[in-house]
Amino acid sequence: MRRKWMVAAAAAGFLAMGLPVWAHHAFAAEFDADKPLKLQGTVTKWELVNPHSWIHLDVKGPDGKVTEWMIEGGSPNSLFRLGFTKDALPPGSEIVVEGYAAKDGSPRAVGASLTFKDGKKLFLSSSAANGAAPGTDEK
Amino acid sequence: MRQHPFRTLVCAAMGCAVIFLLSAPAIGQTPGSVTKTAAAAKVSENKAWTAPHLPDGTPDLQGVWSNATNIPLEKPRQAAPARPGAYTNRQANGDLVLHYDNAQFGLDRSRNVVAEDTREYLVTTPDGHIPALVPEAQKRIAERAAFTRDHQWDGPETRPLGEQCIMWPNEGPPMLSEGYNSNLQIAQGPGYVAIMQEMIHDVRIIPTDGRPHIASDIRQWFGNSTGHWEGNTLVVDTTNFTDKVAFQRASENLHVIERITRVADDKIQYEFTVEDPHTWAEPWGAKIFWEKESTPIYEYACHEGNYGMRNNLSARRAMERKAEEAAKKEAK
Amino acid sequence: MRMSALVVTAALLAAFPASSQTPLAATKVQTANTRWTVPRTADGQPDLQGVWTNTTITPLERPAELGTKAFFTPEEAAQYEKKTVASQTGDRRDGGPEVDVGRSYNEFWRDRGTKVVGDRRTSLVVDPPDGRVPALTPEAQKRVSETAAMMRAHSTDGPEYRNLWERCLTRGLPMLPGPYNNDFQIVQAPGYVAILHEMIHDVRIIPLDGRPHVTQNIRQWMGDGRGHWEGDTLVVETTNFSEKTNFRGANANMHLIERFTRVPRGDPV
Amino acid sequence: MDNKRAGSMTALAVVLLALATLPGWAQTAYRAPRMADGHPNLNGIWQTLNTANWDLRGHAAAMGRVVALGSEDAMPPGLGVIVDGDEIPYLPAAEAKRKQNYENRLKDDPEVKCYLPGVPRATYMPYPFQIVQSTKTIMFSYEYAGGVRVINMDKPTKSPADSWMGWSNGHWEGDTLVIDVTGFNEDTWFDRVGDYHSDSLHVVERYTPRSAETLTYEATIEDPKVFSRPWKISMPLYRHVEKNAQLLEFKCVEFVEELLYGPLRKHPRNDNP
Repeated sequence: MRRKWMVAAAAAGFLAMGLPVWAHHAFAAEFDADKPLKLQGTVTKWELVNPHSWIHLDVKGPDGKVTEWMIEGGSPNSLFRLGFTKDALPPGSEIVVEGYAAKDGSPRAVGASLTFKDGKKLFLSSSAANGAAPGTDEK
Repeated sequence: MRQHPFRTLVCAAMGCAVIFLLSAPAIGQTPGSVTKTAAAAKVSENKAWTAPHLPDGTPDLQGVWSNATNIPLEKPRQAAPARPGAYTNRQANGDLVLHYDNAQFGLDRSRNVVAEDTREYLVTTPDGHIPALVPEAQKRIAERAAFTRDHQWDGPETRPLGEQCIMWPNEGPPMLSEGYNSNLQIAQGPGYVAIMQEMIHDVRIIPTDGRPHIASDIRQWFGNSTGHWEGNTLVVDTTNFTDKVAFQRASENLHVIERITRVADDKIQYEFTVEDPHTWAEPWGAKIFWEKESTPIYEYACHEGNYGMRNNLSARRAMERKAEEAAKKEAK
Repeated sequence: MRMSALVVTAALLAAFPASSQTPLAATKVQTANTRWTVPRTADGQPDLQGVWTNTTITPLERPAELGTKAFFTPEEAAQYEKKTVASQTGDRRDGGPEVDVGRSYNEFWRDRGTKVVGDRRTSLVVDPPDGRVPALTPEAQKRVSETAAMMRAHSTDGPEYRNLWERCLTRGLPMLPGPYNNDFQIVQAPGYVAILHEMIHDVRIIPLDGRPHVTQNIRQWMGDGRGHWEGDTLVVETTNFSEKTNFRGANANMHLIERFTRVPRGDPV
Repeated sequence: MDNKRAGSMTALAVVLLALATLPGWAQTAYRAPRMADGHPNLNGIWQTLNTANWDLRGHAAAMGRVVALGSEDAMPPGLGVIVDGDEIPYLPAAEAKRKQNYENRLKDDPEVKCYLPGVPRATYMPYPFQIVQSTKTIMFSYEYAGGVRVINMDKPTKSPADSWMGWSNGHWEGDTLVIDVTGFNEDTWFDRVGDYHSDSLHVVERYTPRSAETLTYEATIEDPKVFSRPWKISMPLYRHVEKNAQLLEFKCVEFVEELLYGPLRKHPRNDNP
């Protein structure tokens, strides 16, 4: 029932609306297209807050110094609808972030692509697409 | 990115989806009459179905609903382009889009297709377009746009309402798809209907006891709504908007009439008519179908986690400092 | 309005808590006029309502030179009244400019009274029998002298160092006569007695329903009063004073018991 | 009677009127009007008449936090709403944290920043809230910051993540609506003097009709990271009986933007008091 997963038709609508970007604010205002980056690190905290979720990531630099990065992601509500809960990305997880650094020079970035070390995408699962929300059931 | 001159600046800040959807028509278009039109929506109708009612006899609209759709509000100005492939956040050259992966976060709007609604656009005017702006509105909008161009990065007040976490641009009334988390929940008490929208956790509590609108000097973001039942349809009349209201750049004189009817167990038909002689030459309206949503509404506490506002302003200030330093160097 | 008089006695207990303690024996109110009966409200309570004054020139403490003399004779009282009125008048110029400025107004503005109390007691203090406020404990002496030194050193530094009257905060409790506006009004409602002090428009609304005092966390300028009837006498116990109040050295732990009894006008009390 | 006394009489008349209208607290068995499903009808616009939002404990009046606001910002006195004693049973480390919150309350109280108030604070904010109850759904809509909760009256469910207003599962016990709230984040406070909790907060609320225009509200508060034992608050809720009563918008976000983002302006303002 619900919404149909109609990629082709939908994508048409997509273009018709001219929208690669849909968000709470302007990504280009906050992040710098000239500062692409790739970070590998350990998750210390996952802030499941709106309008954007933030992953806190300890990243070890070439000099061995650890910097805490904050990586911006999408609204958590949509993740809840896909069945994810706060346990989906526990502290200690090793992830790889491809994205763009903040314009003001602080250790923040938008996480354009988030993967585990083995290349598997974060938050994507086959069951995620069908709209079930297992996380909302008791236990 | 294709951009209409009016929308350029707002697009820069908000992303362009809704802006494009709701964009003003080119001047000189013949506006249609609202009453004469009814764009065919091929939503299957079960003749045997009867609308559910509450024990007190009022129609039961309760539940969590999704008004997500990516049918454009207006008839597209250009022929739709060839259908592209599945969603990707890589550009043709393999570079990332400056954005997180929408599919990853469940924000891929390609899912926002209401079953069986095959209409090309949502408005109910005969030509599929929003009526032309009156000269007064053109002037007002141009002035606002000029102000925004010069001051959009000055401080929080000149950022878009959505970025301020005050209200999402499509929350209305009238209520249109938000792009993501386009969910709302209806709860009914005796003598009133509450409509909660997930975005910014905004609630409209609409009295249906025949009371008049509140004093006209009380102006609100969501205006002031009063309702009544016509058969199985909840009719909501809204006035008392602020002059900062976002819907289609209308003025504070915006008057919205919404008609909400349950047409199946899992479907609501939502129609609206808007009028504002200070903005459009004629009233106009649209029709949208809402589908039952299986999950509850989750808290969208926007302001509390609004790092974006701080970061945007701070990025801008950093850029300005950089430009200043560069200019100084140049001068030496 | 002064058809009858109100006898008010107050007892101060330093120990705290002591709410179960019996207040010291109140002045026995003996009514000479046997035909007079206490008026009552519609619901049967003694009727204390009306506007009352406690203006008197009888001092709180018995002057040291009077020794054990508890009462004046009528002649002594008249002499005391004459002497006191003469010494209190501000309408004279015998003290030099500074004293004169301190007096500042003539008697028109003041209302200290001209009479001693009806029974010609030599002090308002009736217990202990020497008519004197008991000595401060060593702890209180230390506190009082420290406070006094601090106030002296900083007296003009800011508003917090001025006294509570000057700051228009409260004249405080117990209800003692001052130089003017010594007026009080009592209103009774079922379950409550309200006492309005004209000065600073302080109102005390005293519940009579036996409820306990408010939590110790709440400290007020006028404390927290609870009342009950003992015969025709309203007994009010007040606790929960603030650290910022000060009645002759007593502050937050002061426990005040007041007794209000209506007597016929002209009774020698 | 002279003029001076006439003035006093007027003042007293006001006092007397106030006395005459003081509600008795004694609770008698009251049977509320019913919904079609037989449960009490809690619909209405409600508000407390107390100072719990300033301090849950009994407190005398006290100076406010912003000198320029004078008596408008002063703390109104209140008898306290904590049942059985007037203390909150903090663990020692938590007591220290509360003191620190108190010292920094002007900066750190989430209310100052227009953040959602959490539960139970939403109930006793000095703003009304509306209960929208049908036989299927119960929604609480709060005027302050537009807070809202929909109470799940079906099989209890679990929060997917922490939130400001928590995750509410409800059921009826006789005439009492009992709501079990968990899933809180650690960012809300209970009042303006720094009383706080952790993300282990568990609140059980009880709404019981006590007269046509009043409900009794109780909340039992449990948080093993912060308190040595559960504790409870209780207060009446009063119905807004004005015929035209309705919630208005209190979207305070725009009122705190200068506070939160002012220094990031292109032209920072220098005239803030």
